[in-house]
Amino acid sequence: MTAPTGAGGTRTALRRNFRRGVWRVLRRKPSRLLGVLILAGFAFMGTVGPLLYPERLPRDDDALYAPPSWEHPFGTDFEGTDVLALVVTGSRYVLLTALVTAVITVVLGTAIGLFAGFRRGRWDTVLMRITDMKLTIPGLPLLLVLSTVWKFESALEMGLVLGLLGWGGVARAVRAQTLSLRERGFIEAARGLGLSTGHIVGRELLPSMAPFIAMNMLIAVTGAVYAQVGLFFLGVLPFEASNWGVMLNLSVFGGGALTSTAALPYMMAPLLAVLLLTLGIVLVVDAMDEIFNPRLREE
Amino acid sequence: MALIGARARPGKTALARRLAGHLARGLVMVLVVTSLSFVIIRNIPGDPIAARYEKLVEQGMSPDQAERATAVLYGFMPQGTVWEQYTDYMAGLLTLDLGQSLSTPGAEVTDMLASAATWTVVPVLAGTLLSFLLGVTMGVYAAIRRSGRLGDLLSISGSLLHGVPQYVLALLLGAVFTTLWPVLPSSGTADIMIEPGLTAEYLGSLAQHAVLPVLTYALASYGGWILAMKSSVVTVLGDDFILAAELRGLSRGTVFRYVARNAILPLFTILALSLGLLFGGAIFIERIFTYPGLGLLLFDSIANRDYPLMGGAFLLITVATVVANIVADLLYSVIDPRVRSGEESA
Amino acid sequence: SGGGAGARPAGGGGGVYTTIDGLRPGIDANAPINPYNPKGNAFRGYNSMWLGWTKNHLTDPNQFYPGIAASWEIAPDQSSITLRLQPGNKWSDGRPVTAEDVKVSIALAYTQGGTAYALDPAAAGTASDVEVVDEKTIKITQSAENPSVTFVRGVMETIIVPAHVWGSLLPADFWDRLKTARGDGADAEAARAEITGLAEKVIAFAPPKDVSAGPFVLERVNPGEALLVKNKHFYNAANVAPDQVKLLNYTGNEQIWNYLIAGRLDNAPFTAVPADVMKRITRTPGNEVVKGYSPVGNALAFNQSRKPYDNVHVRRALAYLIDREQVTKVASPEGGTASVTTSGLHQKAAEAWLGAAFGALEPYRPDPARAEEELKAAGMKKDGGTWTMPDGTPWKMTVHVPAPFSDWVAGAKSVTSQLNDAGIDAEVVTTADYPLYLEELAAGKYDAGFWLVALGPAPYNIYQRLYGAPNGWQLFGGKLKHVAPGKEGNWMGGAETVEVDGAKVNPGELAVKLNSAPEAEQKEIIATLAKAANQDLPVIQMWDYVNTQFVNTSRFTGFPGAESDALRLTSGVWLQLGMIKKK
Amino acid sequence: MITGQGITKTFRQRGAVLGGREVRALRGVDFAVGKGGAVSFIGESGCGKTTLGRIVAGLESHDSGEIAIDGVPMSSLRPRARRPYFRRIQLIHQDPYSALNPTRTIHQALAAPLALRARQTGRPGSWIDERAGELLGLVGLDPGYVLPRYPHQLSGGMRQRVVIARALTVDPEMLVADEAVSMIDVSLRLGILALLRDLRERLGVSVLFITHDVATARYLGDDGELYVIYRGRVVERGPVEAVVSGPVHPYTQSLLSAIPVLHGLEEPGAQRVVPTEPLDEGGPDAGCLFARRCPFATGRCTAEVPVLGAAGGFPQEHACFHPERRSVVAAPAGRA
Amino acid sequence: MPETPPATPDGRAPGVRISGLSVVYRTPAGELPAVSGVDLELPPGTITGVVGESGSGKSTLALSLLNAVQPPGRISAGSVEIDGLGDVVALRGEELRRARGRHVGYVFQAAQNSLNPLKTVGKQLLDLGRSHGVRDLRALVREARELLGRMGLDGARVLDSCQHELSGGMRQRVGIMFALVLNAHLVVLDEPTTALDMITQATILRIVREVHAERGLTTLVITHDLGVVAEVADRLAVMYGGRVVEQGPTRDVLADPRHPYTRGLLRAVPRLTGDIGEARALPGRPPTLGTIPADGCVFRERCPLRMDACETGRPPAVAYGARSVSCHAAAENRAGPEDGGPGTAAGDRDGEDGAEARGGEEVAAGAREEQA
Ligand SMILES: Nc1ncnc2c1ncn2[C@@H]1O[C@H](COP(=O)(O)OP(=O)(O)OP(=O)(O)O)[C@@H](O)[C@H]1O
Ligand SMILES: Nc1ncnc2c1ncn2[C@@H]1O[C@H](COP(=O)(O)OP(=O)(O)OP(=O)(O)O)[C@@H](O)[C@H]1O
Ligand SMILES: [Mg+2]
Ligand SMILES: [Mg+2]
Ligand code: NI
Repeated sequence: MTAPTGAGGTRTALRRNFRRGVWRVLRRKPSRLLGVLILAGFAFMGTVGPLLYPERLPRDDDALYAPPSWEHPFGTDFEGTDVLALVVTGSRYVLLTALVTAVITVVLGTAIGLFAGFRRGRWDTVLMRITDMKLTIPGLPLLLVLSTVWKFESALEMGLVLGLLGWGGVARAVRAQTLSLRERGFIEAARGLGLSTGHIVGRELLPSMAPFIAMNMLIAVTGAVYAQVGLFFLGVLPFEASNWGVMLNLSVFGGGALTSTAALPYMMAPLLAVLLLTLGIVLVVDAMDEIFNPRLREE
Repeated sequence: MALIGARARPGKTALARRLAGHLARGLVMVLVVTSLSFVIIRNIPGDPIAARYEKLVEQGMSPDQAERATAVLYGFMPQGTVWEQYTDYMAGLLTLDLGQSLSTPGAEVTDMLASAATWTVVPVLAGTLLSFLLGVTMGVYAAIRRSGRLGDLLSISGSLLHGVPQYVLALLLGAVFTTLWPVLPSSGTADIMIEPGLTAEYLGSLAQHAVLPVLTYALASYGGWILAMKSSVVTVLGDDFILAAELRGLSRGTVFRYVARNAILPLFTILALSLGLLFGGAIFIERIFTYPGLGLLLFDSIANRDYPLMGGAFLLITVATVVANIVADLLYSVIDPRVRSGEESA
Repeated sequence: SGGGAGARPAGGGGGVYTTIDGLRPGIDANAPINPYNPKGNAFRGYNSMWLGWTKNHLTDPNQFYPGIAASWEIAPDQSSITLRLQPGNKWSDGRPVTAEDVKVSIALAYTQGGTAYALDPAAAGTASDVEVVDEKTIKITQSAENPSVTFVRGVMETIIVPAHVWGSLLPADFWDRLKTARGDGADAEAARAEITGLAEKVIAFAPPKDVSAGPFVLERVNPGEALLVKNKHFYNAANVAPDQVKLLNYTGNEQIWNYLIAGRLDNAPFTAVPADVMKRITRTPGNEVVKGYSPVGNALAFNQSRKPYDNVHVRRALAYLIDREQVTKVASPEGGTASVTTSGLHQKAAEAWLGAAFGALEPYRPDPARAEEELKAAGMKKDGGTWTMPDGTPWKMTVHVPAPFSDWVAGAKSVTSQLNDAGIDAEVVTTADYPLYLEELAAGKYDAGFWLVALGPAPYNIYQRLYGAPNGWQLFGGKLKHVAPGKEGNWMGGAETVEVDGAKVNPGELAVKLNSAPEAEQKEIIATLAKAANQDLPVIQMWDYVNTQFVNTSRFTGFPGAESDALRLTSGVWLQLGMIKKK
Repeated sequence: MITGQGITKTFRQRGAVLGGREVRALRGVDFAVGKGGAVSFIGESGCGKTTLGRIVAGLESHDSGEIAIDGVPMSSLRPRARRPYFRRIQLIHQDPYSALNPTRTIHQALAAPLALRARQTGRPGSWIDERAGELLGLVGLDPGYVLPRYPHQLSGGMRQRVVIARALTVDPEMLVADEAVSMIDVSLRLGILALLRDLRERLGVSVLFITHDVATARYLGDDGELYVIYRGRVVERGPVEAVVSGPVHPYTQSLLSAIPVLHGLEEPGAQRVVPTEPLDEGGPDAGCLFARRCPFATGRCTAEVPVLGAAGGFPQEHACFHPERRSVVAAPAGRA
Repeated sequence: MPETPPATPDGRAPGVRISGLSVVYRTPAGELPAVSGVDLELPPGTITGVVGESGSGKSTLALSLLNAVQPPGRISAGSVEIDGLGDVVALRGEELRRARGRHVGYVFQAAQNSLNPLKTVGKQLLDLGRSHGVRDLRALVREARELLGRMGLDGARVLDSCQHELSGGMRQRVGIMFALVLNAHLVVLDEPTTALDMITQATILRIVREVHAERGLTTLVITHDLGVVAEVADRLAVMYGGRVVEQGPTRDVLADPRHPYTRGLLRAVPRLTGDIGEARALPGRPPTLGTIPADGCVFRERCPLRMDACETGRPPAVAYGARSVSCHAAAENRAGPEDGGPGTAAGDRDGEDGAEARGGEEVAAGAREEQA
């Protein structure tokens, strides 16, 4: 029997095909390539970016709210610190928290959705009632209230709370997917063959939903950035000079950026960062849509 | 329809049954969520009176005066044990009495909510409808041109607007229209110099001040509509009955109406749901444009530890969401004959 | 002593005067015309009157402009005050303003509680007897039990409402019940409960129309504004320039900025303004910025229960390291001036009280070398450019501020940045909102945090911030005791006694004395306390607030100038005193 | 040996609290499938065929009646204990595409149940690949080609063979084939039927075959039995050839009449009966369920319930008061 | 009656001549032909059946008759001449739309879903009437009711029902009603009975025949089921890989299939009578759009009679009386039906792998696939 080696060989070939397919999908629309580049840029910024600057960013005591210049492309902040440096050094925290949030949201949502959809019956009813309830409780106000009780000191904690609040949507979607996959013969067949639930969920259901989950994950990242930067912007989370939301808050409520131009660059920099990140994610999700579509994978 | 004899459809009773079930479940949901929020609200640390004292003092009031001004508040604080407060609160709910505000003592919470609601509901409704109409139209266009440049651009911009947080849009619009090119007011509901009344001047000012909030809201939700409509239209276009209609030689207009009506159906549900969310969703916009709606009221009530007001706002939001859910479901069953007959109820 | 208003006939009049009531954001058209109601549509100085208007005096809190009272006599020991009402003053419905109105108003004030009219017999500076001498004269006597210099001020700041509108709210036997309430025992309890029980009724009371003894009467209120018209029965009506006053509603500072930039406000009271916005405001023709004394300061307060802030050398070192000029420039360039010393007083008041002695206070100019000495004296170690605790463990200082106060946040950031430069690991931590901040600060959860000080004008109040309840001194029934740090609200955790000029003093005792001491003794006490504060540094004073008012001279003139003692009074008071003239 | 006795199943529409609709899918079905036997169920859409198949495969519960496997009544066992029994009955799905996980290669699809099997029987890991190849060979596929592929890279016929091979991993005693060939291209359909017949002959696997295409039932083998089911009741049963060549129940006759005639090759049966009334699930439950559509019904048919039995001396059992052989099946043109 | 459009100048069933028709679909791999070079004639008044396996291009062909091939497909060559209409391929816009429904009735492949789910049948009927400018809508409704009654339905009730209230068989009949109600005389039925059960299928087929005869139609029935064609059609065309490989009168083709594919297919159809041992599946797998050979005979991969000529030359359609066959081998053996049969040929070619003879066909296919 030569099957295993043959299998292995073909599998690498398949992987190569898949990579080629990805490349083709990306190339077909240059915008998608742009999306990948943007995300890569942010990844670079989050990992290497902060290393480019000293741990304590220099200040220029005499150039508060300096206008943009070669030296300070986005001007300086209230204290005379380069705004670009703040955005770059702040990206790590923002992205890390967003990632943690997204992971927790998706893991929790997937687990609950899978469980409810797979078990069905009473468990499903109970879990979905809870989900409904969760979706009924207003999220942002609840966060505002929570932030008075809970200090979001670490990125992990922050992600945990945002994740705990955010899994509802994912759970619903995953449940729906699970229910529809469940109707597919292969899950039933696996049960008929006596395969363990662990196997069915881990090996049969999850891989089928992987693209869906991956996409949800990316979308959850945007959601997490949204929520997190937003909370900082509202000023309910502990101060972090380089946090994008804090920058927005101080520029608008401290610097009067919506009235006068001095603090405008200070506001625009984080704003553009969020915008660009969203754009990158949107473009990549668009590409993923196509990459993971099995029909398009075939050719 | 005169040409084709109308036949009484079974469904009235089914609809009523559905409604009753929904109402019961909604009531339970409201009770649970209200109790939960009561527990949470009462456990927020921070003394509203001490904070008000310090604020007044910071504004330059002398300590004596500030003390006098805050002493008044003790009478408005909820009395008794937490359990008593809870039962009081729930009993109040039955009579729609939400109590009096702490931060503006003497004001009925219901009145405050009502007056703030105007400033939220009108602009958000306007924004939603605007974006709905625009998004749906563009969504159809994006679906028809989905393989072209323009369709691509439409859907990418839709996704982008959908993904970008509201406050980013609000700040960007603010930066452009109030700072760089100051043609629009950045805060408030109307020019405070203009006497309110049914005058053209005042209404014009109202409209002018509403432009940014409405525009932000419209832009932020527009993306969602365009995406939803596009995918809905694409699905319907792929449905066999559309091809069948074309092959029967139905006029373009009729085919378009078939597509549009079938595609827009699921969107009405989302519309109803999103209208339910509007009671709590505008915190960012209202904070940025200092627009005195429900979001800002809620934000301030939390900052001032105005327990009754907070409770009232939470209740309003919850009820709105629950009601919107019910309406969405009923709406769906009224406009979709498939659901009406109970075929897809399982 | 007493004073009269300048009664020169006004040159021309009329017009609409547009301003903002800084005390009342969010004018509510449905609120009652009720000065006791925080939301009420009674606007101080316009249609709501006090007996007198407190002058913005640096040292003497007992100086007033005339209000309902035309003149007043204060007994030398401040045990009583006799008020003579404005002779020709009438309510806007034409009835005269009488001593009976004042008496009823005082009764109403008792239901609300407050300094001069406390039901608690042990409270300091309370009125014990109210006597109508004649129709225009009334005498109020201070309770002898616990006399206080704040009594006079408390009386003068009494809101006066017409008895023929409000009298019905009071029970006929009110004054008897009050006597009982100021006694002891169960009877007194019941009476007290009865009187406080009236409070809500009073707050909720809604007179059908405005009856004002002030220069203006409320014409109407709508969501955007309150419109007031001149009260022709007002005693000084001839000198009140405008015919109408518009008080604009506002929901945020940005709105005020924009109206100022547009030059549409005749006056706007103090609002925080970013530097760039300030520039744009001043560019508008007619706009002027008037700055004056504001008895409030901002300080970095320490929790001395926490190491190493218990060590005065560490606090001094920090004072040497923080360049307060820079902090002020970053945090509040328009609204504050950097504090020179930590006297516990606003610098202007400090100069007035201390005179030459002020110059002798250590100014803690930025001096890294001195700071290093102090830190070494405290046993702190420097390890590779970073300071550590004496035992070598890391020293991380957290500076707390409430997140919604962006100027404080900026200031705190500047402080930590400067400390970072000096090798001290410091970090700003914000708290979600102010109520939470205050609670946690009081619970001793912070190393150090921003805190308002110098809350004048009364010296007693000023030093209560540093050597009062937050620092462990509590007044119980006239008896002072000092509680241990971390207990019963003592979050500052300072020592009970400090050494000043070689003598041990108890600053808490001294601070309490300020309440009753005559002026000369007050001066001495303040000198001691200022010295104690400046060397012991329970807080480091960061900046002193400036009262920044905006006026526009293109329609009206005669606004108070810089440092005027009328600056902290409302436009309404300026108008009723006849200061403002039509251009 | 698997037997069923009096199996009933009623579906209730969930959700509606009051007056939910009920569908009586099975109304007391008896059957027996011996080792290596072939039993086919035919009937119109909605007659309860799939329901029966799923109940037999242990994927659905039934309301009353008893399923016995090798004489062990399943109702006497706790659900967990039933599993090993039902594992010996494998369901082959109608749609071979959805029956295979599109994200897993054929190798993975086969290895998972085989690994379980290896663990249960203490075989070495190398046995898994060996056995996978063996099984694919058994269903006529080239393991080298098929194993590394994903389902979408195989044709419908190949996929269905893989599904069968996968069912064989657990050494089943019975395959339940629910419309197993209806989604497969005509040119490949016979291959699968032949494979099933072959498995019966060589491995002794019995087959429960569900179809509405009577002709396919013949291809499972000469010794097959045919059950004709109508609205949850068996109306005729007997050896395939006997029923096909001489149906006695009018319903069976209708079904057989409905089979298109290959004009040119065949001539239609002389007595074709095609009912015009559609099937009504909610119709009255009294008497013979087919009576309303039956051209030969009499008063008795609507009043009395006919019982399945051998009355009339036919080789098959039937449930009709007026059994009569009719010539409905098309005959080859040459002989007509 | 609604005013009757003249189906043809003389009011009779129209004839249709498809010639050289090619339809291509744009795919990532370029434009691939789903129908290539099809010549087919539908004589007036006949029922023509087209059979072929899934993906052989039947629906595409049917849609071409209305010039309604959906993007990304397009008709790349050829013409479809319909009496009274001319070349449909050249029709555009309104002209084309009016032809649909009025001249050519189309019964959809998935008639189950060919109705607007939100509207009652009656309302959709009125839409149809208005779209085609029918003035007397009452008469149209009456006509529809009659047609439905003719097909064994309660017309009034059906017109007042929504799609979901009708069963599959009823929907299919409603579909036929829509195709006929405007008096079209050319009717195309694409898989009219797929997904229906046997009895319903028989009913529908009977209706098709009866209506065809009564109204004097020209009918095209598309199906993958040989039995269906054999049951209703006068003429039969067999499609494979986008080409018509054999066509002729149904009886003749079935009795004496000439093309090896027709022969194999016939052999592979399970039957109620006869020796089951003789039946045999075709080896290999049907081609998909991407695997249809561009050149030569499309069937050669699975053909027992494959020869060198099959690799390159496209087999020409050779006429045998009323029939035509496109096969090199058949052209060589003009003399008569070949004996041996495809079954034996296939049997010879399997089996090196030790697989079962009957199971081995796909092995061979697989092996070839791998070389490709
Ligand atoms: N899960 C279910 N819930 C409710 N009703 C069901 C369910 N499954 C089947 N039914 C109903 O039970 C009856 C029998 O269904 P079943 O699927 O067994 O029929 P079938 O003979 O397999 O039909 P087909 O030939 O269409 O596959 C039908 O009326 C069907 O609607
Ligand atoms: N929109 C499309 N895009 C690409 N290829 C298509 C499209 N529609 C059909 N095809 C391809 O064209 C070929 C012919 O399709 P067609 O639908 O005509 O086949 P068919 O014979 O009707 O099949 P079936 O029996 O499955 O209905 C198939 O290979 C199919 O994959
Ligand atoms: Mg079935
Ligand atoms: Mg087709
Ligand atoms: Ni290949």
